Amino acid sequence: MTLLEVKGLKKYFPIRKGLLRKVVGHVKAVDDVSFSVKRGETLALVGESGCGKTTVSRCIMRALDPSAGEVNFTLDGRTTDLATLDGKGLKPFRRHLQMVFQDPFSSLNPRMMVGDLIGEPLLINGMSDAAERRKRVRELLDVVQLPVEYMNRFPHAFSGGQRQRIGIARALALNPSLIVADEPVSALDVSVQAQIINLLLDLQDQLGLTYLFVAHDLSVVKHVSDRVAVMYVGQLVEIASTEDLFHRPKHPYTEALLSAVPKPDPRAKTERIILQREVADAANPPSGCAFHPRCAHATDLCKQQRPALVDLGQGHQVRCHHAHELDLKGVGSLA
Amino acid sequence: MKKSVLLGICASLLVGVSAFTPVQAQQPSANLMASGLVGKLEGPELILDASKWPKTFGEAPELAELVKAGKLPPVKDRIPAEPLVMKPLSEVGKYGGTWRRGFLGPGDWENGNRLNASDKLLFWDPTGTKIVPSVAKSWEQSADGKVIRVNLRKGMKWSDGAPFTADDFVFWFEDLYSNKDIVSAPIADMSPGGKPGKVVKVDENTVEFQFENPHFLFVDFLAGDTLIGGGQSVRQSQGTTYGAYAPKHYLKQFLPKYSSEAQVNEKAKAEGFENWVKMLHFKKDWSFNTELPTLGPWKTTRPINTPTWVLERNPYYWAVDSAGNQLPYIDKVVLTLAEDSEVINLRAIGGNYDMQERHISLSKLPVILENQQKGGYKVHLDLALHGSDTTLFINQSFKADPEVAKWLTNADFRRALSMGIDRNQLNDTFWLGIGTPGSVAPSVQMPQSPGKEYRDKYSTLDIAKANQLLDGIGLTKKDAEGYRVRTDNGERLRIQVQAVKALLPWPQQAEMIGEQWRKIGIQADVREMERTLATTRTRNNEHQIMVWTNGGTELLYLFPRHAIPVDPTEAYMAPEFATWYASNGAQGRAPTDPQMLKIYDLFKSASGQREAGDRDKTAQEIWKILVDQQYAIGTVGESPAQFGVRIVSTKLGNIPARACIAQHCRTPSSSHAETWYFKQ
Amino acid sequence: MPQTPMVDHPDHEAGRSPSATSPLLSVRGLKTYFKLDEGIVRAVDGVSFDLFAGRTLGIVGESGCGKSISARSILGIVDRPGKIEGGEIWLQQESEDSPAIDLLQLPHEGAEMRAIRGKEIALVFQEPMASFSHYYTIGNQIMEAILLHSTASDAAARARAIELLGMVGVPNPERRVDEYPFQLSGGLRQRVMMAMALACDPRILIADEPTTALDVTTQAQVLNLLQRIQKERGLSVILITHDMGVVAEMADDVVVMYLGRAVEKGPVDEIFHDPKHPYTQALLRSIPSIMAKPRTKLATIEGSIPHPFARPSGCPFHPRCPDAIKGLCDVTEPPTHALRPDRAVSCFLYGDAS
Amino acid sequence: MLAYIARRAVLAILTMAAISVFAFIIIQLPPGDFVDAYIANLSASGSSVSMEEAKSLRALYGLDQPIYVQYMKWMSRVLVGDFGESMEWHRPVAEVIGDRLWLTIVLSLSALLLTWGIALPIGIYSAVRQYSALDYLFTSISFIGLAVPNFLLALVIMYFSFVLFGANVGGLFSSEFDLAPWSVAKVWDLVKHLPLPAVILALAGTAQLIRIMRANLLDELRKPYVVTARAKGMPEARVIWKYPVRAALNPFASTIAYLFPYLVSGSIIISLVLSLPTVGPLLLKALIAQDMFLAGTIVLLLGVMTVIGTFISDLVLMWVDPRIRFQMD
Repeated sequence: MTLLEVKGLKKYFPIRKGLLRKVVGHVKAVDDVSFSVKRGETLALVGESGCGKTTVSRCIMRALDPSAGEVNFTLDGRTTDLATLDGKGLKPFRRHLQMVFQDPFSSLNPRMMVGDLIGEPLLINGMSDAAERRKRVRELLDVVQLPVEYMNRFPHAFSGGQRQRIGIARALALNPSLIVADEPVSALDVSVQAQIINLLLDLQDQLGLTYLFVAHDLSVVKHVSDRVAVMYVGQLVEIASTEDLFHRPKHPYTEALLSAVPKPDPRAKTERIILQREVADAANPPSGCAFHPRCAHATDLCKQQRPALVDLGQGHQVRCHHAHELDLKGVGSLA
Repeated sequence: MKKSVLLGICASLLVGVSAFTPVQAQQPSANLMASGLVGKLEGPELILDASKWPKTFGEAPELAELVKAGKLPPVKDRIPAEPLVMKPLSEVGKYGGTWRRGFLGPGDWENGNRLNASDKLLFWDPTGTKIVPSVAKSWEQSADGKVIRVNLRKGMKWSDGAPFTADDFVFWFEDLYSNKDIVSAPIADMSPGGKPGKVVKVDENTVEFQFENPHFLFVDFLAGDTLIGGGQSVRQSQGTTYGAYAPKHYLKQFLPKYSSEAQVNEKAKAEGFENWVKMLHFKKDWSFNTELPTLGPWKTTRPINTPTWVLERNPYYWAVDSAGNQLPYIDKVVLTLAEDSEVINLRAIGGNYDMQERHISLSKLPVILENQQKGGYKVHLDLALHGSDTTLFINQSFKADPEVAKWLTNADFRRALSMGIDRNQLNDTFWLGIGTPGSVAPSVQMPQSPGKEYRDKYSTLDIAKANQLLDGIGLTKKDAEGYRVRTDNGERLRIQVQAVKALLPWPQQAEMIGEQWRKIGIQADVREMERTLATTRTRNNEHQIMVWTNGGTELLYLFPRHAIPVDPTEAYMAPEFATWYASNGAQGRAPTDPQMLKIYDLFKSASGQREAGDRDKTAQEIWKILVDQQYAIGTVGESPAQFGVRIVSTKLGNIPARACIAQHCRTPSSSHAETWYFKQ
Repeated sequence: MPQTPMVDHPDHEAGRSPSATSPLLSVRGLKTYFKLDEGIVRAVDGVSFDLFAGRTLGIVGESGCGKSISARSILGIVDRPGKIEGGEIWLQQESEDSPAIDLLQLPHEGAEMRAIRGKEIALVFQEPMASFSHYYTIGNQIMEAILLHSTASDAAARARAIELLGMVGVPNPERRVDEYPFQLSGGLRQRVMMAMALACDPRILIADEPTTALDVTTQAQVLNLLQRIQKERGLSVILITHDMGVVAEMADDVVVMYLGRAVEKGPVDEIFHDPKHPYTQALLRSIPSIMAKPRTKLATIEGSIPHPFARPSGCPFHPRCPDAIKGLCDVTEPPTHALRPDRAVSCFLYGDAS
Repeated sequence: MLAYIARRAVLAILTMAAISVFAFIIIQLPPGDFVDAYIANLSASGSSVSMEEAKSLRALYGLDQPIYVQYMKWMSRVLVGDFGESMEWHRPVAEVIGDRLWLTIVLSLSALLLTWGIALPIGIYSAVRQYSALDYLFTSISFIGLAVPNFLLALVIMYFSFVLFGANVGGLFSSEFDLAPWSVAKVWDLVKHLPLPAVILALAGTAQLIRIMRANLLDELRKPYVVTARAKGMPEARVIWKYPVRAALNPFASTIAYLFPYLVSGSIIISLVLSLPTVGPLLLKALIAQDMFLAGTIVLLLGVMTVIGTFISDLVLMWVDPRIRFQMD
């Protein structure tokens, strides 16, 4: 059952120039992105910095207003297009959409105790009884595996991993349906990162959460997601189940991306595909396929015509003219 | 940062906290009185008997040089045949020197005007009680009081050497005063009973002021600081055109009548003025226009709107000393711009001024005294003649709050307020014990004084009596904190006292009075205000009680506005009544209070009383009513608070021990600065 | 001066045939402390390692382990209030005959030390954006090093800068040389950084998290470049990183650090395939792998890295160690136990104590 | 870049027009008008103005006309460079201000140079030698400097110079030169009088600037590019001067906007206390006296200086900061 469906989402930022600040062009940060997330699954949105993955998540959260497209959110069998709602209309949906940030504390009041921080969304959403609120905060701390005593401490006393647990507890406070996690582990040390990844996996199992997982670290993505969507210069280039995408990539960009990830094994001597040149400029994208200037397989067709996202079966969609012909290498499985 | 805060800090820094604490302040008071700081009222003596006049004349060396060079006529030709002869206070002085003084900029024009105030037709002797000749040689008043003849000095000349004659009076009257472009409406001084008078030339040296109604006060007006009698320096400057004469030979070039309107307007444009009227206002202003012929002892050589206002001797000045030396002795007066009165005080203490009384603050007296030796000066305390430096004017036409208005217009209420004030505490704290507590009535030295008992009536602390009066009028109920409550809604009766930080720290004083009133159960809300806001409020009849001085009231008829509500520009006692009175009933509101009406009647009748003694009696009657009714509550007066702390260089001679501090004395002019001189 | 027992003399037989018998750079018992109001932070606490000519030494560890401070200590550019409190840093002179010099015996600000900085040992480090000043062109900042260490003219230095930019793969070097750092992409900036470090043809390059801020594809480019340059110039590289993948791909030898101590060192293959220290073992297990089955949980290390002020007694890893021996690990700091000349571990599970 | 400058210039002109309206409204806001203030002033100093006088004065100064008429009249003159006549000074406003303007600029500029000359080296020293004994000393001194209002300092210095030396500190000229026309001797007299007020004016700013410079530089010193520079083997002094100091100075370019109006007004309070003939006290007096055109022109001047200052600070920033230069369009 689909929880979230993004359809034709676009977010353009105007470029202004000259005396009268005339709009002379647009940065197409997100250009016609469509995907859906089923209830209870994890969709990872991956890509390199500037590819538009964070913009997509912000548009879904309505921290940004989309330029075009639909953000259909299904709640209790009723589907609503969040993109069309104003601030007031959005309010009942806010509690069902929560976010986990890279560092939740940079945006939180350092003078509030952890208990109050976690309890804040409860209070805002009408749980005025303090005792009831404390009870819920205890439960939440328990869920994220933090000692209940931490309730009365201030944020600065916590390590990065503990902070992220508190951020997760806060996001969970209102029993949301969808959690948009924006690089939730990328600021953490390896040893702690594993703890949080495991926690996220456990919570999903326990609470039936749905994750939209925005990340650049493909190894992490491999561990947490059911499906993966790869973005390049504002567009989705490939979307498939994790297994398919990592092992049988159909887009040359995905292939390059996978090959570039350093493997923590000195014996795994995989050949790295080194992409030439730089990532295209979203303000001035190349004609045809945005990836063609860097693609080893590019043909004239790729230069002229923008490929459509085609379905190769089993929900494996790819935006490449030559998806059928190419034999691309994925990563090997662990024995 | 608010200026007042700054000044406060500055003052306390300089004076030390001691000056403000009553305990220690009492000590200097006794010492000061004994220390000879307050001397005897004295000054040069006028020699009116022509037979005693000198036959030969002396002049300043610099003028003698000019005479030698043929640039100036000899001194005997410059001095009138009938000069004003003055016997200097101590000795015949020496010529020379520059008198250094401080001023605050063009807004402080009175600073210089007052040095030049002998350009009035008549003036007062150094005690401030007797009218004496000045520009006019003598005067006569007709028996019916309708004609006043003024005799001018034969051969008297303007500062440029042109003859000063009756034509200059007629010119002023016909071409300036009567010209609606210049003076929009006739003035009360010239219109007894509302009927305009006129100025008539009898001969070259004789002028008559003729009226349809008796105008016995006119001689007083000519001697007073009034629109008609003020003199050229003050009354023809700063955009106004009064006085009684003007230099026709010079000013006529700026009037349309003597050429054409187009011509004078063109001239105005060429000189950068909008039109001829504006040009004229500039040209007749002695403080700006250095070319203007004047009559005072000094004339402006560097205008007031520069960092230094410089006055230099008038070579045609018409007064001589008893030895025949043309006055003034001092060559030059240099007034240096100070950005703030605090700076003037500092500089005075530093010995940078030769004589400064203006802007010197009484609160700095201890420091001033301490530095006498170092600064090379001597301090004189000149006590004023008016009754109350800090006066609570109780608005009799107030009506915004009927309950409050009811009490403000109740005589017993006012008497109780007055008796609830501890004037000794005020005196000790703010006047360093030097002032005299009392009512609004003037000093007993003044002929119009109603007597000592009226200095004290209802004006000494008597809490019991005050409470008794308040209970008696029905203000018996009190709230939990002991304040009396309103009779209409039972809430606390709050009386607003509006105070401006100007001459004295009035807001602080009002606060102290408010504290004192707690004992009689009256809540005073003191509102400190910026000056213009306060005056705007009073003009709109919005104030309940206004704190101001009653300075100038020592001669009631000459400057009545601080005593009774007759002039809407300053009518703290009753703005609406003043408007009513000034407009002859056309505007404003007539009082119903019989005592107030009686004051108006008495005031009006004075002009028709021939004998000065009778007019003084009338004034005494008015004062008796004023004190009895307590329309204005006096606190402490007869003090040196205003212009009364005089710092004089030890180098100067002929300095009076005490000078007259009063509006009509044009302090320090009645002490005749032209007879002062530098001993070395 | 405290001595660490690990490798008593630099001459040894290496496992993976080092190109030289004596190390180019030998760090012994390095201690760098920060004296703060709150207490002393022992950022580097007795670390020893060797860098051999033409090889890459990887220093890995999580935040606060002291790997960056070690690098800066070598260059003598530790920020106040940090101070090198002890140890030796022997640098083999250019000519084989000259004796090695102990950098710590040279005055920090002396001409000799400055001649070594940039000329002999160069630094490339993370945050390529912040590692440049925005007020000067990249050409200016590259030429600066050249002019500092040679007698080259401005024109020659500029030509050299352009050449270097070309070498590190910056397109249009003639144009780029006059651009400002903020006009370049992250990848290009890191290349420029590399060009700057190579300006004076150093023998040793310290790369402190050179790719941390970069995207994977860019990281791949930069790592490739680094390998190429090393090969071309016979550079010795100290690669500091927290990314086990990068270490596995780049390093010949590895030092694993934890809270200021080198807990284990050895050839890269052995570190990854035969880790000895419980921390190394746990760390490797907890790394998410791109080759993992989707949605598999990771092995974790209990707890978190202690705050530098709250450094545990004994072995700093003992509170998180599954094998910790009560009464020993929490009391006594384990000595470094040399398993072989090029292989050592600091743990009571090995050596005499076990 | 030209488009950017042109756009800023157009905005600046519009702002100035708006400022002229605001300036006029602001000086109209207090109750009463020049004549009221004038009467109040006189009656407090023992003189009098009658009703008749007041009325003719209002007509003379055009105060009987509606505000917008007064504004239009003023603006029509301002546009041709004539700022009207000061009611109190009876001189063209331009002249009244002009007298003081350059003295103000000389004073403010010397104070500024002094501030920078003292503060920047100390700030740099304090940052580079953080927590050294001298740093602690400078820090405590600058905290005192920040805490003590500088007018108080002026008063104290004035008081002590009087008590100890019997010297009178106020003013910018000795009395014998007050009147004198400009000459070498008069300039020398000014030079002799300048240091004290300049020092007093400079001190408070110095304390603040030391703190700002120190904080800015401390921030910059921690940045990686400093490490990069050190790693190149540059001598420490050159590292500091070329890199972090350069960066730490950058924020000061944006303070030009505030300095400009200060240059023409000077410090009002200090000028009052020390009786310095600068524009500041003139504004205060003009406001108290409700001398409309004078006050209006000074307020307008301050506004215009702010606008010009902002404009120049943008240009300077553009010049010193390549990032801004390249990201303008």
